[in-house]
Amino acid sequence: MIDFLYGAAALLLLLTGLGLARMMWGPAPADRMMAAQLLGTGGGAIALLIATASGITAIIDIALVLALLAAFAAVALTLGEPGTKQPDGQANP
Amino acid sequence: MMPAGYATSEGGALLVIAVMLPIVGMIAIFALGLRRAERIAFIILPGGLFIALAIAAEVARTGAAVTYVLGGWQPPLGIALQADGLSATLMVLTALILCAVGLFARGTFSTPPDMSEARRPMVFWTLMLGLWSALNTVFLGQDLFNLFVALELLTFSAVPLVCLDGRRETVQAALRYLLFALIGSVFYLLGAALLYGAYGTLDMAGLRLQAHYNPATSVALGLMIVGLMAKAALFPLHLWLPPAHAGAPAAASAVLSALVVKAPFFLILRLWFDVAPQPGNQLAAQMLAWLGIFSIVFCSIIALRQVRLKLMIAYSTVAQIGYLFLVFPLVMASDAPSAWQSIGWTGGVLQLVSHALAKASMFLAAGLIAEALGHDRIDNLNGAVTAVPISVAAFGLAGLSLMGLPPSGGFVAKLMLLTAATETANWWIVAAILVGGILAASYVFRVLGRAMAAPKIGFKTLAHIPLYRELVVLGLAISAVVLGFVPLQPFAFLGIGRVGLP
Amino acid sequence: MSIPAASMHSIFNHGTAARFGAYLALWIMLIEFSVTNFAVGLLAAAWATWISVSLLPVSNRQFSPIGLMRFAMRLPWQALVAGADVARRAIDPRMPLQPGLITYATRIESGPGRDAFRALMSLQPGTLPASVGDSDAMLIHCLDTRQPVAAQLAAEEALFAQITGGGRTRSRRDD
Amino acid sequence: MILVDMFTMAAVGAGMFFFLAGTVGLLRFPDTLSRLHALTKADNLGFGFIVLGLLPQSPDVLSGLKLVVVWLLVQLAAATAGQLIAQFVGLERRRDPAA
Amino acid sequence: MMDSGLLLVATLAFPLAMVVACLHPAFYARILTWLPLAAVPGLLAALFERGDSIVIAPAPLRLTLALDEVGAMLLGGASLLWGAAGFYASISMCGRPGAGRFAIWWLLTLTGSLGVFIVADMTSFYLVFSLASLAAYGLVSFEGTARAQRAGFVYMALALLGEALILLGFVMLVTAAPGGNPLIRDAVAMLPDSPLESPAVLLLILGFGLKMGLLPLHVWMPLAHPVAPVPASAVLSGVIVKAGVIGLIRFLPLEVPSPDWGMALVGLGLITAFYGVLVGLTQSHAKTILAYSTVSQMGVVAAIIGGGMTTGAPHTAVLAAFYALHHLLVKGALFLGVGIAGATGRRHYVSFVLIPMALLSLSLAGLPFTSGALAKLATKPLFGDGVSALLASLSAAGSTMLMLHFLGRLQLLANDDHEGIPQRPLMLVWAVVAGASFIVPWALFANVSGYALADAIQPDALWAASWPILLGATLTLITTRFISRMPTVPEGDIIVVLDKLAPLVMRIGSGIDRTDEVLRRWPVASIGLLSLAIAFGTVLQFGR
Amino acid sequence: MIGTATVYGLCASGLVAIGLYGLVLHPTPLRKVIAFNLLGSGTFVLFGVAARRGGAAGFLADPVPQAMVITGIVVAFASTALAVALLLRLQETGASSIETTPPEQQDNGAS
Amino acid sequence: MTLLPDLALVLLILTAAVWTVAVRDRRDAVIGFIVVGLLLSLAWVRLNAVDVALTEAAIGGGATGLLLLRACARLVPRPAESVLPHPAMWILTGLLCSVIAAGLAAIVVMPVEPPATLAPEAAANMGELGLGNPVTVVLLAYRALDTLLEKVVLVLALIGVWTLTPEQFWGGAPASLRAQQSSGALRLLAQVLPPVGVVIGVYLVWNGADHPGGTFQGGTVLAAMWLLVMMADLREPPEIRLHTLRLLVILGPVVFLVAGFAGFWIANGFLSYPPAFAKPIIVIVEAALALSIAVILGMLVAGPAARAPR
Repeated sequence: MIDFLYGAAALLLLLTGLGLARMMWGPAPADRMMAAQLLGTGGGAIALLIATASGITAIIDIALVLALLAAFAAVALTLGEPGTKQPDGQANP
Repeated sequence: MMPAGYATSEGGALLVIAVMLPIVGMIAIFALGLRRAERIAFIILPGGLFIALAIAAEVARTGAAVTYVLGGWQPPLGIALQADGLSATLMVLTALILCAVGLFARGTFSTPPDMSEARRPMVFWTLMLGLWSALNTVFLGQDLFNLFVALELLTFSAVPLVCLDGRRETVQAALRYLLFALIGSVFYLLGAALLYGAYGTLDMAGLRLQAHYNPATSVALGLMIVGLMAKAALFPLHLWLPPAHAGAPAAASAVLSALVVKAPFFLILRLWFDVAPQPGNQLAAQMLAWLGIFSIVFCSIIALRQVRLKLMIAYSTVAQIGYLFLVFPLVMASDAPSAWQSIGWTGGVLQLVSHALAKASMFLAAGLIAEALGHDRIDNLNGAVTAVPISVAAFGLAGLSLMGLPPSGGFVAKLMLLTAATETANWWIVAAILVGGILAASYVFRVLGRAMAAPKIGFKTLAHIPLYRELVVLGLAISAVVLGFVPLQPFAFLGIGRVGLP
Repeated sequence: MSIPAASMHSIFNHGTAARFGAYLALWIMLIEFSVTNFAVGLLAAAWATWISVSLLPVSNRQFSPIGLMRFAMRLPWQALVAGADVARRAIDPRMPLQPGLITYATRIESGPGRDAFRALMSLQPGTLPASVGDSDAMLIHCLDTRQPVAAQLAAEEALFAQITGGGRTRSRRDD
Repeated sequence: MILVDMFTMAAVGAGMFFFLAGTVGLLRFPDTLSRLHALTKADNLGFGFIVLGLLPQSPDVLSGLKLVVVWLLVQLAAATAGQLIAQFVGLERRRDPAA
Repeated sequence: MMDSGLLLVATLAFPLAMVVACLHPAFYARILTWLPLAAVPGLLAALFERGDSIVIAPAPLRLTLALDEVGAMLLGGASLLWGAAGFYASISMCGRPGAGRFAIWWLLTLTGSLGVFIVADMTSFYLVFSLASLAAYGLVSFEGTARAQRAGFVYMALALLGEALILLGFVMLVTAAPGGNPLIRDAVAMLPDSPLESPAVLLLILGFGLKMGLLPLHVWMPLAHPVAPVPASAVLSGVIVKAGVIGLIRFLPLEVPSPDWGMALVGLGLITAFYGVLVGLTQSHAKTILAYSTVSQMGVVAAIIGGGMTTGAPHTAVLAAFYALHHLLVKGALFLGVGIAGATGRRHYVSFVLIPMALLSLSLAGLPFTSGALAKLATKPLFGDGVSALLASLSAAGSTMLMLHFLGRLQLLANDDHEGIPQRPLMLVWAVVAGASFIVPWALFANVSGYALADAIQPDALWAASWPILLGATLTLITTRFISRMPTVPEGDIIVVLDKLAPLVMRIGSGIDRTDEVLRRWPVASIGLLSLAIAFGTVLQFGR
Repeated sequence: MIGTATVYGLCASGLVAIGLYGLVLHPTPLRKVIAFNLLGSGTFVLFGVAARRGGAAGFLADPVPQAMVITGIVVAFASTALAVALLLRLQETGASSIETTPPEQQDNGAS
Repeated sequence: MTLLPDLALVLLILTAAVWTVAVRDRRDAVIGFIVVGLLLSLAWVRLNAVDVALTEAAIGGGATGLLLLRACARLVPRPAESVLPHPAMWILTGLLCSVIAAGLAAIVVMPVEPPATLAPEAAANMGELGLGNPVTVVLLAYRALDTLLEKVVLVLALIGVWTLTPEQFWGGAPASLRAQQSSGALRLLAQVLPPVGVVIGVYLVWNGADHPGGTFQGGTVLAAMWLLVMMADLREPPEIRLHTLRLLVILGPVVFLVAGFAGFWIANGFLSYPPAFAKPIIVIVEAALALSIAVILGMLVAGPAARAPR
């Protein structure tokens, strides 16, 4: 069982790793960001698998943090840019 | 694991206070900010000086290093602080210079009455105190990782000081400084990682017992020492220093040039003599010295060619740092029973101390000259002597030390280095010291000649400089000169608490 | 984090308690039980509730528990259908896609309710809200525009309205 | 026990499959928004299956619930991130129609 | 210790105290008035002090003073000239802008130049020597003209070079001696045992020789001496160069016969003596000619010392000092005389200027009954009977030619105002120095040389003194035409070659600037960092 | 036999090389900052390798290097924040690179 | 065989890292960096360093990514950056970097036997303190000085960032973090997630005493939640002159210092804890530190003040 879980983790790593191809091909930043999202989700899953396989429950916390912050990069991607409208008039130079 | 055998000694708590007191002050300013920055700083400054003196007195009294084991956890698991003669000397030096700079800056970094809090005072005083704590930790730390944190503390205090006035060049300089210092830090940390992997300890005493020549040690020391060189701005890694030190406010430049670049050198010294396997590697020592030689000659020439006074002084700093690196082969080749009983050791430390005093004085003097004249173009300094006579005199006295003319500390230092170089037949070093002296004299005289020339018609002093500020500058310069009266022999205090070489 | 005076009157009402309970439950799931752990958990949950209330004031509206339950049951199913749908299209060598944008006019008022609905839609099979603004006419990206997406969405919307007790969110921030 | 393990294997296997599908979709689908579907839906499902499969393996109920919490968070993240990225694509397109 | 050392201390402390007092504006305004007094303690010390080493300060300060016969002679002469020139300056400089600044440089230089005669330990010697050298920069470049600035630059460059040479020489001396700061005589006594003897002696000769203006390091002198104000020129040419003389006297192991070094020094000195004459003959400015004369005379002094060194003759130091004293006073008087000449109209020229100046000039050539004759007589034995003695005499002929040339150029300086006469105090001062230059050597002669005064007026002595002068005069008559058609050698002669190098130096300078700019580029510097790390690691691993 | 730790040790070396490369050659400050973070990560992994190899006494990994890495990560984050603030400020002053103009051309009075 | 996953992970990390450095667009580079961070947290798991993995997950994916993306957003658009200045230069640099890497690699593949470690010492002394997580013990007991100084570094970094405030804005609030377009999705996330994040953050801190986790991880999560709220425009960044803010920033260091100095009276000296109270003291210190870290990290990301104080 343990071997299976480790194997699954490894396989999952490869699968999500394939997502890196999308990161490289792009073309849009959004596409690249998707690769990061994929890794966030996949990484969480891998962590869960390893946690169960190894019996180190603390690794679940890693999945927890990854999941909690999974949307973060996507949010950050949409941060305001200079030149765009800034309601309080403090436009970035 | 060999027990390193640290034991908290009497008065060891002073070391903790030396590190923590400035932090307490810094935090107090940060929290209470609001107008009180200067007042708090002026409580901490004398306190810190007192602590430093007390530590030095304790070292002198017991004739042994003062030690403190934090939390009672023995290194290498825990961390120890230790003040030997050298550390104590440098701590007193630091305290003196910071107090002087504090006095100098009094009034220039105070909150204007119509504001509840202003940027410059708060930032300046907090960073000064942060810097002090960092320096003390560097001088006291016995653990390479602890020293890494201390170095970072130093960098984080120093970088914002560079761009205090927010002009483009200074921001640029600060960013360069930060990035280059960061590479230095990473190199240092890489070395620490390798050492830990090899020996399972980062405690210097423990490493000294275990370290032997193997690839891990060599690569680690190579990375660490070169990383520290980058932080010390040794030629050809000086890219960040001139603009950074020239752009900062005079009070900050003084501290940066006098003290901050000395900290990484101090660590190199410790790595070389306290960590590296003994007997040391002659060729590597020669390499360090050669970089020092290049630093001296090359940067002195560039200093001579500068148009602006502060840049000239900054380049002079790089050149003077070079002298420090001459120490390694001189000490190693000496036939003294241990490194610190050699004349080269004392000469190097003396050079460090006298340069610190002289350079602090010089930068402050340059600041006053610039304040009085409204600019610091060397070709236009005519009349400075009428505007700020004491500052010009201080500049001259400090220059005396840089040139290595008697009776200054710089002279004695150079004489000792020269003697050591002659004794060990390091003729290139001899030549570099002499040439460096000539070049230093040239750039100092260039400024003095200008400053003492008759003012142009219509010359007006822009700002009135309070007398006490000029006297502070003069005081620093005089102390640099007075240092010249230390005996021309290995100075026993500097050897206290150091372990003998095998 | 400074929390402005959130609607104080609502702090001890029903919704608040529910939230507090939820956060406490979360805490209990996270850490093994012991008295000290639980005590800290109370604090954590209280803090979380405070923040929650100040960020999203509790409305007076009643949620229909049954609706909520049904909804919660549907969620995994929805996820399964949606995932299977995408997987089918991805794995299929012919890749049966006809992506495109459609506009869907929602009747849910803008505010947390609509936001939640949009979030749910993005988990629905084949749909992904992509409109930039907050207008009633939502731009929906579909994997296959041949599907009756609008009807499906309308059904979902009705269901969603059910669980929120038919009421509409009143509290909203002006953007 | 074997039954439980088989369940785990099956569920994890299914999870892997959906991850595979998601990745394939991410790589194969022709445009950004379609790829986003693959990411938010297939991968989430895969994650859900893996959680499902691991549930019986967890030592106690609470740790199992913890896994569920993780899954819920992933759901929330996916729902939000999907929309945000979609909006981002829209914005970029509006700013630079050529892209 | 206190009562016997007081005057020696005052010699140094008094002028320094005056400098410090200048921080007070009221004193600063009137500093010029007090200038003549600065040298008084020195003069008194020379007259009344004599003794062994006096340790002035407790151990860390390490200032040791001593006044021996050599020191006393030179200190006395120097103080006299400083005082007189100071008086001259207090009158002639009065009211000029920057007079206060002049006074400060003056006092600092004075302190240093008197100090070299009385300090006995190495560090202090270096201190006062440097003080004299470097502070004199302020006197050289005082006028602020382009010419003065160039002279100042060259002076400074070479002075610093000299400092460096001397410092290294000292260090080599000290490495032989125990302790940090030995007395000069102890260090010198140890020298013959030192493995570094040869380089040490070479460096000292070069360093002090530079200060004396020995070929080829004399180039600064013809530039620097003429551009300064008259009183400053007088002390520069009269006193400051003697710092080199005292350096050679003090630091060379004169008691030990060392033929190699001795002959080398004789050769160098004589070549310098003739070279100074030759180049001086082509000069047209009176002060420049005097400067070359100084070069030439210092060559003679070097030759004297070298001669003594060859055989290890016992009185070399005193005799050399005696010759130096003679030159000190005469040259001081001559320079002051140039100032007098400039203030004197045609009418009084001959009586006020020409006659005394002629006497002074020819004294340098050894005119009988003048101090020059005494000096040459006293030092003659050091040259032995060989070629060098002949050459030494011939150099006197050369001096004659040079000084006649000088007298010829001097009249061009005469004041446009036909009736003009110099201010009386100036005349007085000049008269004092000129008089002293005659009287003092006579007073000391017997003591110093071991001859009786009567020996100096023996016919053969007179003849020995006269024939070079006659020869010189004859040669002058013969060659006047020829000399006037000779191309003028630029002041500082071989410096011109260096001038040619100036663009190259500038190019190197800007090249270094550019290199620095490149090195400070981010990628370059970081590549440097990487390479250094690699190199250092490699060296640590394999470089043992 | 190459162990897990060794594999990550090689990874660390690779990250160091990549980070250094970017730090040296990228002209814009932001990219340098990113490269610095890669470099830092490599360094931390090197500590991690030491930690993993040093697992003993019931610990899967030596806790001391782990603690150092955590401290290091905090410091690295602080550096990144400071560098980012500086480079944004630099942009506000109109410059975009850290290559300075020759000092002779700067002509403003000292502070 | 068992190394295969590790090799794959390393390969992925290095690929992503190379791409990060090589890609032309800076925003793409940041995304690449985030990916590297995520992969690295897995690597830390494989290195049995769960505490570090948590940190890396929180920092790499969260805080640093946000910081850098915000920087990208605020930098004026520039033409794509060419990476390679001059062939000779990049070849040389590549060569030098490879040599350094080779040196490191050479040392790494020659491990010392027995492995150098302090784990036994750490284990031997842990009993006194009653804490279960060795990393926390190292951070807050054995090497508490490092941790204390590192917190001071954070405060200094904050001061450094604030230094860059234009004079007239001193005391004001940092520039808004809001997204370029208000979005319901984001708003919902920012309303729902922060309480959950707070619970998790507290959990990480509290749990960190005995299990992997700790102040920094918890603090980072808290900071992330705060930043999320700011990005969703539910809250503005606070003005930097605010007294409460200042107090929160220094709370951690102050509590740490107080605990440290208290050691002079209640234990064996500075930063020493009496065995009976070690755990409560450490936990209190940790809690205060976590709060401070959250505030400092948030303010570090928010940047210098960009408008005058109201």
